[in-house]
Amino acid sequence: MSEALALAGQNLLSPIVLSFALGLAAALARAELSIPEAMAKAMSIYLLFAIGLKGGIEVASQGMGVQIATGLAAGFMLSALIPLLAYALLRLMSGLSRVDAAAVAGHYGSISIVTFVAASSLLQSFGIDFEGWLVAVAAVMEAPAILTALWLAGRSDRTSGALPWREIALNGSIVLLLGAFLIGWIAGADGMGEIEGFFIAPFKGVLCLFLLDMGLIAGRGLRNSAHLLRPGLISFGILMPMLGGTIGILTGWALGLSTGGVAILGTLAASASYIAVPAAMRVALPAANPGIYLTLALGITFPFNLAVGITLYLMLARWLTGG
Amino acid sequence: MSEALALAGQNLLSPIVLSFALGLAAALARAELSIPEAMAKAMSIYLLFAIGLKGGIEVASQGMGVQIATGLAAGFMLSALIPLLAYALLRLMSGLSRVDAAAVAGHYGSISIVTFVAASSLLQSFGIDFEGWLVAVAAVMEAPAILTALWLAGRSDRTSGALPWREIALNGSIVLLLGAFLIGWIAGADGMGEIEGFFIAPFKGVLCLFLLDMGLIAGRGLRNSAHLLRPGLISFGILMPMLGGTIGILTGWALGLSTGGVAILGTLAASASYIAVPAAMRVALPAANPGIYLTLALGITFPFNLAVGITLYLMLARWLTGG
Amino acid sequence: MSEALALAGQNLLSPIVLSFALGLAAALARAELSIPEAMAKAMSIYLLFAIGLKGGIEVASQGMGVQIATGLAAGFMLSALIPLLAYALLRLMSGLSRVDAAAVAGHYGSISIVTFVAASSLLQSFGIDFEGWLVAVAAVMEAPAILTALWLAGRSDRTSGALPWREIALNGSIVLLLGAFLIGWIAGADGMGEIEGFFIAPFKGVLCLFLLDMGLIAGRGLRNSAHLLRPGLISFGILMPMLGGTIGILTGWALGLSTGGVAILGTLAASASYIAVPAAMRVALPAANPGIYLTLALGITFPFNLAVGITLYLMLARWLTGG
Amino acid sequence: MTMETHTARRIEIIIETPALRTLRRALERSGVKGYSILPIMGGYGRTGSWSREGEVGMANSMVAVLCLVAPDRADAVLQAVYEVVDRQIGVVAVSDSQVVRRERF
Amino acid sequence: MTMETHTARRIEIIIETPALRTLRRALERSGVKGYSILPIMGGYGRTGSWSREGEVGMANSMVAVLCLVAPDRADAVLQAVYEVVDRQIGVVAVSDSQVVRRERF
Amino acid sequence: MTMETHTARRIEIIIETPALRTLRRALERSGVKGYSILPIMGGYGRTGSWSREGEVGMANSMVAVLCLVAPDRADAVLQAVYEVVDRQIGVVAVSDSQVVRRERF
Ligand SMILES: Nc1ncnc2c1ncn2[C@@H]1O[C@H](COP(=O)(O)O)[C@@H](O)[C@H]1O
Ligand SMILES: Nc1ncnc2c1ncn2[C@@H]1O[C@H](COP(=O)(O)O)[C@@H](O)[C@H]1O
Ligand SMILES: Nc1ncnc2c1ncn2[C@@H]1O[C@H](COP(=O)(O)O)[C@@H](O)[C@H]1O
Ligand code: NA
Ligand code: NA
Ligand code: NA
Repeated sequence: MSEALALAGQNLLSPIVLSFALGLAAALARAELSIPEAMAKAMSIYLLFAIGLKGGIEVASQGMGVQIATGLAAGFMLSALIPLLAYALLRLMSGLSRVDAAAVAGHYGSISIVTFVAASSLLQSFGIDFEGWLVAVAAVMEAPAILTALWLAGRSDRTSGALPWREIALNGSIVLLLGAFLIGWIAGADGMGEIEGFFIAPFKGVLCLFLLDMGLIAGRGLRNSAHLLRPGLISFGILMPMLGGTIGILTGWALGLSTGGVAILGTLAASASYIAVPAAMRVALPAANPGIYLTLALGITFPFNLAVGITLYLMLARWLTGG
Repeated sequence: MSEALALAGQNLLSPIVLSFALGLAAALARAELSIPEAMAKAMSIYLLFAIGLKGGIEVASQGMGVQIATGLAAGFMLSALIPLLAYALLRLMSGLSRVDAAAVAGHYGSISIVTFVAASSLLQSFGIDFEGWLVAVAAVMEAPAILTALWLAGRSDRTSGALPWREIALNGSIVLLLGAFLIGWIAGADGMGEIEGFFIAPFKGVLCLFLLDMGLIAGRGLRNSAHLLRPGLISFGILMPMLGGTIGILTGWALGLSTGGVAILGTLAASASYIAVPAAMRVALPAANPGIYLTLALGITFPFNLAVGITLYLMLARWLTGG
Repeated sequence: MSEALALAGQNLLSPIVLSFALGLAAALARAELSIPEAMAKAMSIYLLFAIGLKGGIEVASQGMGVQIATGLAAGFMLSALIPLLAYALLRLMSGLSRVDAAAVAGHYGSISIVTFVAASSLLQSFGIDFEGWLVAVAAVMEAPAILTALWLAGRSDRTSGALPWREIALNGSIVLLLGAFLIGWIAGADGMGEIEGFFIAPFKGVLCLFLLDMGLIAGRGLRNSAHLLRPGLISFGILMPMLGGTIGILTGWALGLSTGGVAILGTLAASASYIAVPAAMRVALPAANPGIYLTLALGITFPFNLAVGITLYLMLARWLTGG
Repeated sequence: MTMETHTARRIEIIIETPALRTLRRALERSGVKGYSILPIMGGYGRTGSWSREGEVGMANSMVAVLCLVAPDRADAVLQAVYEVVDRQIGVVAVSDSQVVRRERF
Repeated sequence: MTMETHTARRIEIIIETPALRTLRRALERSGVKGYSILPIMGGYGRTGSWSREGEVGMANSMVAVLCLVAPDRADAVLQAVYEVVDRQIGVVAVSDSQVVRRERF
Repeated sequence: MTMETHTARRIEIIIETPALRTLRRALERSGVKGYSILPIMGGYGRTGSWSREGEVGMANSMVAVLCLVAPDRADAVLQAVYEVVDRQIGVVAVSDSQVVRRERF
């Protein structure tokens, strides 16, 4: 227990979490601080590419393992099914309309890559490895939840014609993650030696600045839309990642993943999308209120996962796997 | 003396100063070279965050020292009072109107972070340390000069309502410097190990590209507004930093700072703002001519400090402190 | 021969070439992936500055060598004369109009810096050095081809008044390359020690992301303008770099360059401009179709050089010089 | 050289970036000969303020599409535009302006 | 679907970025239902040329604010705008355009 | 404070970035008192689609130049503009708008 608290404390005082807190505080205090859009996007591209590469390199040295096929299938199912639970909870706990609840549910089935990156960074600082191909699982988990959300919202056929399927399946994060994963896998540890100076050494520092930006965005969202978040919704934003995380952890454990792998799958299941799904919802469910789904995912669930959730998932994974 | 000349020469031929010279020459020759705005802002955010972190880490290991409270107070007073001297000199030396002289004076009370960064980089290459908390002093010196400038300009009450006090007090540089300082202090040297690959190793290289950009901007300003700079004004742009620098150095010496600390406080006092104060003046004193205050701060005083001033302040600090 | 194949295979599976392939595939599949303009420009500025610096540092340690004057003259002649060959070939092989053929020819006389960078990166991974001052030759080769192209197009005097000569001679790449070259030369290896953490270690990683972007742009161009590229034109896009490359290699050999230097001069002669010349053609030859010259240079010749050409030029250079 | 001018409708559409692709398709099908997309940095509306700064995704940003179109083609274009914008939060404003080279609109 | 259109004033304001916050406050108080802010890259005026390129601060940049407003609210909005712009170097241009969904302006 | 307004021509020019310098020179010589340059992110025309994203050079991008000019100076300005745009692929649209502070246009 005291070890758990030490772990939690170490995480809370890490430069990564503190950078997020700085951004959040600055935005809430209406400080005149902002990160250029191009810089935010550049950091996001860098992080996706680097994490994809790392996964591929690991696979090149460890081999794929037999669980990859079941792992990918499990990721798909988690993404497609978690929205059902989320939707049921939302209808119970919050007064959200059907379409708003469906939109929010879609976010929780999908994933947040930066939460994944933060978790992998925490694992690394404890020297805990995880299966490299979980990067591919993360990519697979991006989109299925969108389908479930649309089904839940009972969308009419007329508008569904407008849904940009290709863009969802080939969105930037998916392509970057899988592409970099393949590059890492093909080039292997040898080929990577020369590009480590860019993709490994500065990784955590870039993550700090990126989390500063996430804090600014989350704080701006909270300032603009806090009034939309009734207590029931806020509770959902904290309860849901713990439920999703637990489901993900049990799945990972059933799949026989390593301790680190279990924690990562838990984190993926627990995290809520704030890039791919919101953009899809804007087009597919324009009647849903973006103030609700964006603020909940980025202003409540993301900080919860960063500050507390990831540590919890890791502790649960350790306890289950004895790792 | 020959050592002093060697020092000056080494500074003048450093990649940092040469990069600025390249930018300046390119702009004066109307070369088709420009740095994207988002890249310039990204570099500026990086430098502020990195210098803040470094200060915090030093404080975490050295402790705060007893002088910090007096140091902060001294910084505040330097910023608030130097504009009075600058204003008097301007009215004597240049034919500037009251409002233009007040606006220019405000710039010289406040500080230029990149001059601070260049000075810290010069000190580092000589292995000279300075008090980490001077980062906080730098943050404190940003804004008070603006108040003095407005008082000097005798602004009417009607317009002062429009002055964005919150934005000045919580402007981006102040928040980043102090925030990163706190993060560095809390996380300490241990927590920083992992992010050094981003905030330490590439620091000087980023500074080179940033100074290239500053050279381009300074050259563009000189090309557009050189006709506004009469000889008296140009003399002021060189004399004032030497006076301000001397005052800062004497203050640092009286406070009992280290040699490096004295040189840094001198540099802060000598430097002129080119981000925070110009933006405030545009709103608070729209009648003042930006062509004058921007060009003087960025086109005359900044290059002087970079090429000659910082070396002078360091030599004076050494001589005074016997360091 | 088997060594040659191994070389080719190693190049094809390097992260650099794979990153380009990823971008190309993503763009052809209409994936929703894009790099912000400011990020692309920032990477380009970084690469130019770094490669210029490296050249200068090498010259500072090796000395200039006696061939530099003839080298610069040879570069100038290659740039000015290669368009004549290209123009003749185009009129023979493709049905292009006079003005389109002239515009395309201009691109092949000038150079592509990223091809140069990719070649230098390949050489480095084989531990093959090259003359640092070839960076200056690259800068000299940017513009002369434009003159030849205009002469070939038979431009009337009226419009030539609009041609931005200053911008061509002082365009961003030329200024950055030569400026950084001078800085590296003046500061030398000592002065550079401190900025290596930024300009050397992350170099290849940045090149990966830059090539990802080039792949995206090339793919977008191919998608939009593939219908403009008749078979004759595509053959030209592959034949011409091999001819130009051979001429460059023979020139380098005649000049007595090292193996690496011969390969680099071959690469420069083989490469086709996609930044400086297209911009000049838009103004100077607005009647020429940008869809043709941009797509040919970026969609055919650049990938050919990256995947196959550079390796060929290196093998030819080795065979000729016995290196 | 005084060039002959013609009236064209100037159609200005402000729309969420995620819906831009749908709008573009609609415009291109409706027979416009060209349009230009301008970035918007931020704004204010019934749903509060927004800003592009620091955003990684596109869900929170809007763009302006500017389309000059010959009067005889304007109705078809506007109908196509309204059909898309009707489902989204966008704004459409139409005015008249004078252009040269009539064949390009 | 031919939608009913209404006249709205199209107000376009070019102003220094540092004064944007003051202008936004004035607009919001004057009762506009929305506005959009467009970046300007550079320009030329009595005070010479400027460009956004390479700038770290905002003192040297301008933005364009576009505001579509119903005719009955336009005078109040314009008065609020002029009060701010009067002290700054900005430019204001007003024209008419046709919009749908009248309740949004 | 109701300010007196005057009519000004609102000239909007869409042109390839490489030709911007030529256009600026022409505008400045023709006697305009000011203009602003707005970025365009991408577009569509007879020559297909283009986008600024990922571009390193400027050959593939366009910008919009907005110029408010007093009616008596408008013809000279337009003539200068047409001379440049005529050789390029740009688009010019002219309309009327109301401005204050007549001396600035
Ligand atoms: N009347 C208007 N004039 C200009 N832009 C507007 C207007 N109304 C809305 N917008 C833009 O559309 C966005 C969304 O508007 P809304 O749906 O009302 O929140 C705003 O943030 C503005 O960028
Ligand atoms: N007539 C005009 N049309 C468009 N933009 C203008 C005009 N006059 C001024 N501007 C813009 O306002 C800025 C400042 O103008 P000025 O105060 O005249 O130097 C210029 O650089 C332009 O960006
Ligand atoms: N009618 C139009 N309305 C707005 N922008 C246009 C129009 N026609 C052309 N453009 C812009 O000019 C670019 C080049 O047009 P084009 O020469 O027709 O390919 C397009 O990609 C658009 O950005
Ligand atoms: Na999830
Ligand atoms: Na100062
Ligand atoms: Na060539």
